[in-house]
Amino acid sequence: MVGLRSGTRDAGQIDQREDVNMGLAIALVLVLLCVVSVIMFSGHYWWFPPLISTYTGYDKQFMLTLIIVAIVFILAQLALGYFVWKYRDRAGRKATYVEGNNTMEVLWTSITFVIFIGLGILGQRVWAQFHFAEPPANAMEVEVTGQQFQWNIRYPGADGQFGRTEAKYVDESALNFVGVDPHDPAGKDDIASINRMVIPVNQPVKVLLHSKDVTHSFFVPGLRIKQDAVPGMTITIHFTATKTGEYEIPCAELCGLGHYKMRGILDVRTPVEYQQWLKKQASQE
Amino acid sequence: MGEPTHAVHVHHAPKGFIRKYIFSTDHKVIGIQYYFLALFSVVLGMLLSVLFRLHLAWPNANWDLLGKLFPTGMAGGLMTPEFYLSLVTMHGTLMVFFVLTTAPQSGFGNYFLPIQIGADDMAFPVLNMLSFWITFVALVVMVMALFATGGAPLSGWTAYPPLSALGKISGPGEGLGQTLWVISLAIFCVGSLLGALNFITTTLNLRAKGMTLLRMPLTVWAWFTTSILALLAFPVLLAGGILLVLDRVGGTSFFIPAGLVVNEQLVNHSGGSPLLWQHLFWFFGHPEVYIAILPGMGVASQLLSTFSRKPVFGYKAMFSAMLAIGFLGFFVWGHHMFISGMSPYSAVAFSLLTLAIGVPSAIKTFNWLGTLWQGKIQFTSAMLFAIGFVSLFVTGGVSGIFLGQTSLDLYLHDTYFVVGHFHMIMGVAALFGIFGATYYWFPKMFGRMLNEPLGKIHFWFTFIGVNAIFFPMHIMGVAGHPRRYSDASNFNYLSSMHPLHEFITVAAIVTATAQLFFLLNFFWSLWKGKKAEMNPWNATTLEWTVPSPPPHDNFGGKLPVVYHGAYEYSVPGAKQDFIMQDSPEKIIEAT
Amino acid sequence: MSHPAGAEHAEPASKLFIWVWIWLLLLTAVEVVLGYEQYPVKLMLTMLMSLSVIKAALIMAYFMHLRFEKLKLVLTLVPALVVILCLFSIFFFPDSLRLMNLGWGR
Amino acid sequence: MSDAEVRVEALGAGDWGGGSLPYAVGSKKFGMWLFIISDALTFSALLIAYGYVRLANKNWPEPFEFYPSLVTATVMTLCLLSSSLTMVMAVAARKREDRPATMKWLWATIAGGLAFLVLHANEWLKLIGEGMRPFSNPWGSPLFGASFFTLTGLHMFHVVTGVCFLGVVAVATGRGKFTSEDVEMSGLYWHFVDLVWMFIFPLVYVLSIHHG
Repeated sequence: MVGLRSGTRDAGQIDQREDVNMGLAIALVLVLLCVVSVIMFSGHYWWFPPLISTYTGYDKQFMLTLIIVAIVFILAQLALGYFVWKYRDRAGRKATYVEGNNTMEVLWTSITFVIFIGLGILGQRVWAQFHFAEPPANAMEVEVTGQQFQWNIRYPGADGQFGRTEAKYVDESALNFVGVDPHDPAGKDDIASINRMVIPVNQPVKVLLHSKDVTHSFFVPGLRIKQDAVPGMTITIHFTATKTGEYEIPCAELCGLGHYKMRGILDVRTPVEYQQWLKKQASQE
Repeated sequence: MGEPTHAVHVHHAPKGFIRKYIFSTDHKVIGIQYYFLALFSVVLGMLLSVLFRLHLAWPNANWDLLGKLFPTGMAGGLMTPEFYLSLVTMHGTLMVFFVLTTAPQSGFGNYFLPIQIGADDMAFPVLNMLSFWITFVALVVMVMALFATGGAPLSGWTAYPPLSALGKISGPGEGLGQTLWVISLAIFCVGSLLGALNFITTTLNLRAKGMTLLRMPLTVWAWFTTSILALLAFPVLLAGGILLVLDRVGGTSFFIPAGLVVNEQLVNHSGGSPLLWQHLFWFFGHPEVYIAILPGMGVASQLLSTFSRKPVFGYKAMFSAMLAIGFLGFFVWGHHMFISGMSPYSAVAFSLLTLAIGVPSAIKTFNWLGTLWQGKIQFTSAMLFAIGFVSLFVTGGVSGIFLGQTSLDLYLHDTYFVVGHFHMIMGVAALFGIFGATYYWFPKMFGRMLNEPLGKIHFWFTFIGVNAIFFPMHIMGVAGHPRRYSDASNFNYLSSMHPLHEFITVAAIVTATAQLFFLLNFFWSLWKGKKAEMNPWNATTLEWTVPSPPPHDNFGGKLPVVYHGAYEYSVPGAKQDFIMQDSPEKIIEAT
Repeated sequence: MSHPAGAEHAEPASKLFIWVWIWLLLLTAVEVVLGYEQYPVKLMLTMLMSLSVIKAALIMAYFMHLRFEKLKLVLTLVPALVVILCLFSIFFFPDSLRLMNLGWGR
Repeated sequence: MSDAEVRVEALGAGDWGGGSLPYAVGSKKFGMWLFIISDALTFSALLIAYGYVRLANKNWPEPFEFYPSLVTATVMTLCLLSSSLTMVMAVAARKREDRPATMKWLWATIAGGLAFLVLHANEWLKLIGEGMRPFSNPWGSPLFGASFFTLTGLHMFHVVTGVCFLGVVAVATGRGKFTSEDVEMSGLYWHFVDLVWMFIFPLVYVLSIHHG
């Protein structure tokens, strides 16, 4: 019975030369994979847009993770390539009967645990800065409302108070996109802007984020922040832009067919320019 | 169900074509049925992806032929954004549910789990047949969604409400198509959980004598763990699906909050929460990722051991890691929701748990390397795919270290970095598991060998191809390219990435074309391949002790008795370099 | 598969089941009384859920026979359910409250 | 051969060694338990969803009066609990190979299930008559009606399935078919339906009683 089952093919039947080449080919391709990865990630041919916010910890955490991950990645791929090449089937080669090694298991389990969890804990710093820290007291408030497929920006105006909003007051033909209550005096001086969010540089900004139809996501790559705008909720985020200029605000959560063209502009200006813009807007209202 | 007692299984091979090949209760036929269902879905899913890749690389090119094929979606040869999103949605759904969930688990699992544990069939053969046909109905409904009037659904495979719940007013594709999509998923859930309970019962109750848990092949451990995940995860998606269907057709508002104005229409819903769906969906969705990849891990372990002629390095660590991944897999769903508006405190917990789940994954990688170490590696096509699996698993795994961190996810979430990550790991790594399993088990399933040179050509094209497709996506993610954009030309900062889009598309077309080598090999070998012996790979597990293909009751009426672990290769002092699991040969204890 | 030796247990008497039934009815009666009296919601919820868990445990242990099965069957089935329920409670409800606090236009 | 048997005992002794039922429970019963676990999760998810939306909505109504709503629900609970008791009796009778008694108890169980269904359907009609719909109700958050109909509807679906299942078992038992494990399996399902109600009753009914 046993004899019947054993196959007729043994190691000698495999073309030896082919095996040398195959092991070598895999090893070379894996080396190539590592080289290309290193070049792509260190050459910065395509990379983060320049940082324009006070969340500087993001880039540090990313680089730290990148270096650790790169080491793990390269070691693992090279080890794979090396083993495949070194231990290929050759004449006279015998596999060693090894069932495992408990010391090794404990060692690599604890090392990976420490590295992964360590990174995870370090990574919470930026998160805490973004989510747990209160916005500074001098932060200016801006309301951002996502809609298919535009960003509605609203400033509280001179009185510093947003007018009440309600869905039934939404009237797009009258440019009342967010439904400001016409009877609320606080809303009279509100300044609305579509797809252009003008803010002064180095000024903490508190954004009240929500959506009037489906879920959108407020993403400013240069600021290193992203937050979903969820219908039915007002989520508060805060940031400080440190460089003037115009930066794009893509929508990062699938919101329908126009998702790809839902484009806002974060327009960071000097305080003087910002005040001028504000005045101009107020006079137009 | 006629007999007064079911105490003794008596297997008569069914007569007649329909009972034998269509409504068969034989687990082997059902396994093959699942495999072909997955094969159909993967070809369809791949074609859809090639279509949308074409659009991404050359958004303004005129594809007249395609315009004739899809008169609405590509009117005049130009792809509309809604058609693009429909393609993305259907590609994701088909691949995740009807390929990655069905092929490795329901397909190979059905065929080989009973044989590998020495059983003559599943515990519930009729239920098994039912599971397949329920899944089949789900696929039919899903394909109907693709061709539904008003367009195929376009809210992504995650179908976040309110977009997916509001109905027609939220845009094209959100009418009948989306409803069919949800119904198909609910049906799929039922089929999957029935299949899962069958697998679990079979593994626990029907093992042959001597097949202790610690002698089960790692493939069996993988299918078993996957089944537990499926049993506990699919019911939650089912609940979510029921609520979403009700929101769409029953007018309820589980996922729709008050005061929405969509396309200038005031929505008459109130009180619901979009986050509730995300919780329910991802509570299922994260275990689902492991449902896709765990069988691949099992197959990789099996192949690496067989073709290194060495026992699996750290067998106990291997199945413990699998169980740990399965267990922890239920604790990490929130990492899909870091920026969703979920409580940021929950996010911290989810983040640390997510990084913890990286540990058993790393253990598995180290043990695979340990299996190769000092082996005698034979480069069969199956082995090449297993080696490719390990490489892709590493590549896809390490990017998870970025995404698992709350802070780094702040930027990387919903960019191409995520797309690259999950395609590497649960997409192509799992697919490599399926390919490896196909090259390995094809002789057993169909009695003929696959052509090796063709298999190797297939491997090289596919391995280099998928790296070329998905590696650049990580770079695009770092550069901030959001996913699900049908056209990036509206944004200045994205325009520099266009060459990458073109490169990826070319790579995708080449890789997709190379799959013809596989299909050709598969169907040619089915009829013309070299006849397979009982044990062509000199492997040890029980499926290699029976003829290729196995008879109707697997073991010819007499169940095997098992004496050895699953991976006794190159045992010092043994007659051959492998000892079959049911061989009474004694092992001289190697110390 | 034939039943291995030792799988047949001594059948508990019908009297035991009737007692369990009576207990279940009594616990239901307590719930009804709670419904009549109306205490603060949190207290109500705690008491009602405790009663329900006891009732569920009685049904599972006696009617569903789990008390008379091997312990490891219980250990296989129940913890999974309990763990998942805990997970739901820990991670779902904070967002529910968040929704209430961050609600738009309130 | 006997030598091999001895070695198997030595190598794979115990419940997990293969060739045995590790839980001393047949496959059908074990499979039903697994089904119950997964079905319990579906209900859990729905109940948690109910709790979630209820917590998030300040205008959640509590429209039920102690009489008749809670009293009706209590009678329904009584029906289900009693049918569980008769089901236990049926299983016990089948184990004693007493087929006539098994059938008697099974029909009693079915009667209990039908009584529950009739009362429940009556209550649904009454609520619909009062203007409650899945999408709106006269009292407050529309999700009250939505979650009420979803939860009780799915439960009712389970009861209907259970009644049909038990009907099949009863008829088959009468014809001398089905093993004692089949009866026990149907019993597990029936008790589970009862068990789910033990959570729906307090969460949906008792907590929705109008404050005086």
